[in-house]
Amino acid sequence: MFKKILIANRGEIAVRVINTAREMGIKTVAVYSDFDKYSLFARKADEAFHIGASPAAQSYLLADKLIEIAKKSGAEAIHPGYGFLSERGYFAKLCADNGIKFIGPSEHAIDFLGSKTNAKDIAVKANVPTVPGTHYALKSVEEAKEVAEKIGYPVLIKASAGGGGKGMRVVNESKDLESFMRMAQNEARSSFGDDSVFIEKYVLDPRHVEFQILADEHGNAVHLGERECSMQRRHQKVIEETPSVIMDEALRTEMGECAKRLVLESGYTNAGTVEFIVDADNKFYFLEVNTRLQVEHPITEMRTGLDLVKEQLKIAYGEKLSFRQEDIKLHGAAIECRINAEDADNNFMPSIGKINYMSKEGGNGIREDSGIEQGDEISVYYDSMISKLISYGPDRPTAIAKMKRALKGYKIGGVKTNISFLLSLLESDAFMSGQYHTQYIEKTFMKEMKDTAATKDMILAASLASTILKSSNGNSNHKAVLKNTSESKWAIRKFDNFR
Amino acid sequence: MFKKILIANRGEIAVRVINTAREMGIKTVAVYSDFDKYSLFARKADEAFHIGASPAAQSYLLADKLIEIAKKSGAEAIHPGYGFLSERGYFAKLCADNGIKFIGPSEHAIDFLGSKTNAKDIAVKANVPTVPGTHYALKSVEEAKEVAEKIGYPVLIKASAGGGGKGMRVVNESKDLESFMRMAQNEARSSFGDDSVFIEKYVLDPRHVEFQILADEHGNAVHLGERECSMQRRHQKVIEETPSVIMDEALRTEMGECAKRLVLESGYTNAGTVEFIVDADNKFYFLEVNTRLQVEHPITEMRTGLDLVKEQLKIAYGEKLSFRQEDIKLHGAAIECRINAEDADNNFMPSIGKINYMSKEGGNGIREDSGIEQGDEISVYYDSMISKLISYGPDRPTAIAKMKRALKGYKIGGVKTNISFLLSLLESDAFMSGQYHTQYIEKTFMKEMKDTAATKDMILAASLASTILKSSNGNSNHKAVLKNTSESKWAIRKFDNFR
Amino acid sequence: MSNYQTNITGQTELNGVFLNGNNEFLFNDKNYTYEYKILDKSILLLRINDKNYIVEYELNEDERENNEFTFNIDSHKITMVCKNELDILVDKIAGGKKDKKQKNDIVSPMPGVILKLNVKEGDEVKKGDVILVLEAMKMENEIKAIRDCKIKKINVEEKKSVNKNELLVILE
Amino acid sequence: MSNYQTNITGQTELNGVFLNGNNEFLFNDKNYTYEYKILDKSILLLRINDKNYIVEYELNEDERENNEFTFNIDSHKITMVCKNELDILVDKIAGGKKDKKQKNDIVSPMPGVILKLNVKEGDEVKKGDVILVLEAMKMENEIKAIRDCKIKKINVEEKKSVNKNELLVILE
Repeated sequence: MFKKILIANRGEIAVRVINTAREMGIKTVAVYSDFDKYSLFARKADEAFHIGASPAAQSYLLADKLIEIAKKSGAEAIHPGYGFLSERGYFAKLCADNGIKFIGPSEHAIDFLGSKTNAKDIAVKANVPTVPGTHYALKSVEEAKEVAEKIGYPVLIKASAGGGGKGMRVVNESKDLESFMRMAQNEARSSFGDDSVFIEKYVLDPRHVEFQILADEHGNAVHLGERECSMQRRHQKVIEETPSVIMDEALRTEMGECAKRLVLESGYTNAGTVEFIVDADNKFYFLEVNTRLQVEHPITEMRTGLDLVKEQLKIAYGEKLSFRQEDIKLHGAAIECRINAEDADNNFMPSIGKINYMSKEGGNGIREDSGIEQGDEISVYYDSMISKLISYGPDRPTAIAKMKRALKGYKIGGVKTNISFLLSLLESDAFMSGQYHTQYIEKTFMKEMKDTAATKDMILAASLASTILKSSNGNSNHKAVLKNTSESKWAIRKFDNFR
Repeated sequence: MFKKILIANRGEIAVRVINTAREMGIKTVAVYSDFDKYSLFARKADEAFHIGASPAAQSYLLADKLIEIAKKSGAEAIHPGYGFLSERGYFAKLCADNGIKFIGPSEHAIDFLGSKTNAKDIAVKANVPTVPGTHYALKSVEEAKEVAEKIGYPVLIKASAGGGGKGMRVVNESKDLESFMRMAQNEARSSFGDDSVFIEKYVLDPRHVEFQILADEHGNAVHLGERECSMQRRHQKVIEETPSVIMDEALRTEMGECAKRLVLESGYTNAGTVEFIVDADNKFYFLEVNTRLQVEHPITEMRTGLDLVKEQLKIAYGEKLSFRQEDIKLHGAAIECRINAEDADNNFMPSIGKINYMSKEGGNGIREDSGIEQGDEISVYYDSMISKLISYGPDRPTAIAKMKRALKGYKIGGVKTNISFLLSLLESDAFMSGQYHTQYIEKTFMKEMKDTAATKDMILAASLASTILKSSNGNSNHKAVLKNTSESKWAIRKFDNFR
Repeated sequence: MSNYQTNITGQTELNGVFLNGNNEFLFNDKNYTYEYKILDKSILLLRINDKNYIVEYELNEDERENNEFTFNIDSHKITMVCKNELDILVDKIAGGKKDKKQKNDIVSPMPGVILKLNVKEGDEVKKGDVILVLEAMKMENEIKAIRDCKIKKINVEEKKSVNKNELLVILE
Repeated sequence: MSNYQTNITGQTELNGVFLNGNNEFLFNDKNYTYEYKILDKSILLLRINDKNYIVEYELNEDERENNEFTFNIDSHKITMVCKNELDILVDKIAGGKKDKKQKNDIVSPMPGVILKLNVKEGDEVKKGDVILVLEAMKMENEIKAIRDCKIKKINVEEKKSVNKNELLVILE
């Protein structure tokens, strides 16, 4: 096995990789930006090298610098985590060119599956269902009309170079096709400098269901079951769970085998995720492949008993998978909530600041993957995730009950969080029944969500609390101490940063 | 199910019970002593009533006061936790007399199995192996000699009223029997006011292996496999694990069935533990029954997927067990380490003080059951346990690797802990191989344990650290801040206690 | 001065609170015991008649000046107005005409880049309208009007980087 | 004064440390970079040549006065003597005769009850002998002699309750 690896990432995923490496007796090298000099992952790693200024473009995205530090520290391999350089084929190549093992798929596999049109080609080849339509640029309105008639309305016009919903139009009727196509082309031209668009069947309110894959470098692949990731807000996953309520053994096997065929067809190795959209009739279509470990991988770990980072390291080291598909047993139910520093009452604006206070829940069935400790800071430079809270139980109701308990007891001082939002989402009828789709939060939940009336007890408590706060404003002694509480902490911090 | 329960305990086990109750939608009532006014469990419970002064005799042991608070708060049942009143038959009776359900066995079962001689009677009746010997007071030295010849030397002379090793003597040869018996009798008379002694086969260096039992009030009982608890220091368990390396399916079934017969014979209900000693040839003998939940119950939860507190509540509510013996599946391996505030380098002297700093490990396979958060205090009034750290993995080596990682990353400021001791114990050949017994720590480990030589790196780091500390003594600025760090925290705390 | 009057913002029902130094208070003339512990500068443990409440509160100076306090109790958000005797007296003298202080300055909540500016000076906007979009922490954050108002002055333009607390827009 | 000399207690090998203000130091004439962060008043994160060390240390005033520092690094206990130039000079003048300050007072580490008293005034005890047993926190705690010595005075008797830091026994 590797003796030492470098982790080209930060925050919770860096801590996550350090943990497994340590359990395997592998030394870890962290890289840190100015801001992360004493961040948890940089404290925990065996070695920590400065890589650059706080903005990611000046630190975690510096491929050459990473290679330089890997060489200097004697790291044999680089784990890219997720985000940053994890899906950049050129970085995988740079590692290979420098004799450093990239813990992930090859440059070729990343670039091949990273392109939506290439991936769709492979899916077709591997006999994996794709959304009906073209995946080449449409030459004319006539051609578009012909395709649309064939696949049936509603259809979706999409920019080839697109992303983030730009250059995208839903067309419900034939008469709108021409004008909407022009609009999409104009938008695509101004946004991406490329006005080619293609056309697809529009799947109304789909679910997002993904399959975890492990593939070794000896031609073996297994799937580890699905993750239901339809609880999304603005294309960001909010809550993930496994199993999905729509799944039965037949569908799981069918989709899992599709996912395996796809990665085997493309020569993909290491951990990866094949994403599907699923319509109301449980018809599924290939969406894309994420060529890296995903944020929500822990729920798969809970249900399979595997350590996915360990498997990644073993695969990267050239080992064969130590199990076959039939050895994978799926037990129980797991849920992950992403605890973010954001103001859910104010359009989910990120909330930055120092975490003064953290009171957490542990115990039976609760796992937390965090990159933050009390005293640490949420900055403007990186994403606002504080922690991943994971619950696990023998069945879905137990996992939900555990997650609710864990969220209710989770108190954070210093920044605003989405904890109350997550709780009300968990308590929604849609989540309780499992009947939700990717549009649920925005189309339904955000509109219907309103503060339930305060109970008498709450009014009593809020009245007393406001009175205490109000009276302490006039009480110089109390006020002074309230102030001191924060000021003295800042004074300490200031010193901590002194060197 | 119950709507509201009272928890007649404190610390981590109170938090543990609150967690499960909350997951089941049951309200919780905590009772707190002066010291525990704002302790974690008293903060977390739905309601918290003051019960008395800090010493347990003036608070947690006040049976009448507990009943009064249960009635006042409308609690339908009382969970006793472990320690305090959990194994007091009269308290179970007092609950019953007041129409409050005691979450545990009946008065009768507690008193019956709580007495060592009664329990041994039942064991014999239930055809459970007991240590050969008498369990009645010996009338004469002649009788003692006769028995000793029959069972074979070495034998153990034990005070009937005994405990804690007092009035206990090992006799290796017939010629020593008379004088050692007199000594034991004298000691028993002066310690317990009762000089009756009995005689037993002396089992050299036994293992302590216990079986978790659940029995409902409808005559059904299951065992949940064993816990290996031989890592003990002065009769205190230090590390527990499951499975035990000595166990195979046949032995597990045999011992488990013994444990079940024993509890069924005695009319025992709710959760309980049947303890055995096991000799070097894997012959096992009944030791005693713990008529309550045990500190180390989480490792059984990890390996069975059950929530033992949930099962306790269901049984107490009169429900039937929802599974049979054949439904119990044991998966993986789990280890528990008790993190104590004690100075392992100074004869394990308890270390009291405020926990200024806590840095913990989480992630895959780590569970923590704790009653303490950063800012909380370890007092002289109660035991010195800070937390129970539990690791779980698909196999023993993985569980050990996870525990080592979790202990290495666990940093506590403000009190001394046994973390380094636990780590070196985990790294001992005896633990690694699983070949240890109840005398191992005292007979072997404590004697052989010595500081391994410091590495060059450690000398470098210690030299620099001492230089920094030394130089900061002369640096008024630095010194002032070091002082401030603690003083300002104390100032805050002072205010926190102001009301 | 231990007499206070509270009501949920926007509601008319008034509650009387009388704080007694001896860890007791009257709420609408009913007696309660209480204790509290400050867990953090924004989190309070309240224990009223032996019942625990974890009260999270926002430290919003503007609100405070309007005697408003926003709490999160058991994941419910409650905004309470709390007035002491002097406040009530002032209200009476002003005949209820005392206006709330209005917040006219929109400042940047964090460093970022102005991605989109939807208004120009003189525009009338409605509560909830998106005034501008700030890109920060890899997210697009919409800054919305908190009331119906008119745009008095705009200090920024699209693509401009702004610092935290930088004045972006002034309302009338 | 940036020159220091360190050695592990009881060992003769001496190390020279020269602290440079610029986050650099010399250790036995070899140059290293370093940074540190105080995580707690007893826990230090040291980063030497990009390698992390979590150094836990004991705040023992007696030791400090003897220039001794006890650390726990990676679960290893190390006691370091660290002397600055002045200390070394004093040592030289005293010709190595400067005695360590001896601790003669045995105080109770916590409130408890004296369960057993194994010595009487005038007794000679050896290092490691149990002087008394203190019952506290439901545990029997043995208080042992930290060196060979003579019992000068005993301030307690069996069954007596004692407070934290109460003087129990004076050694000679």
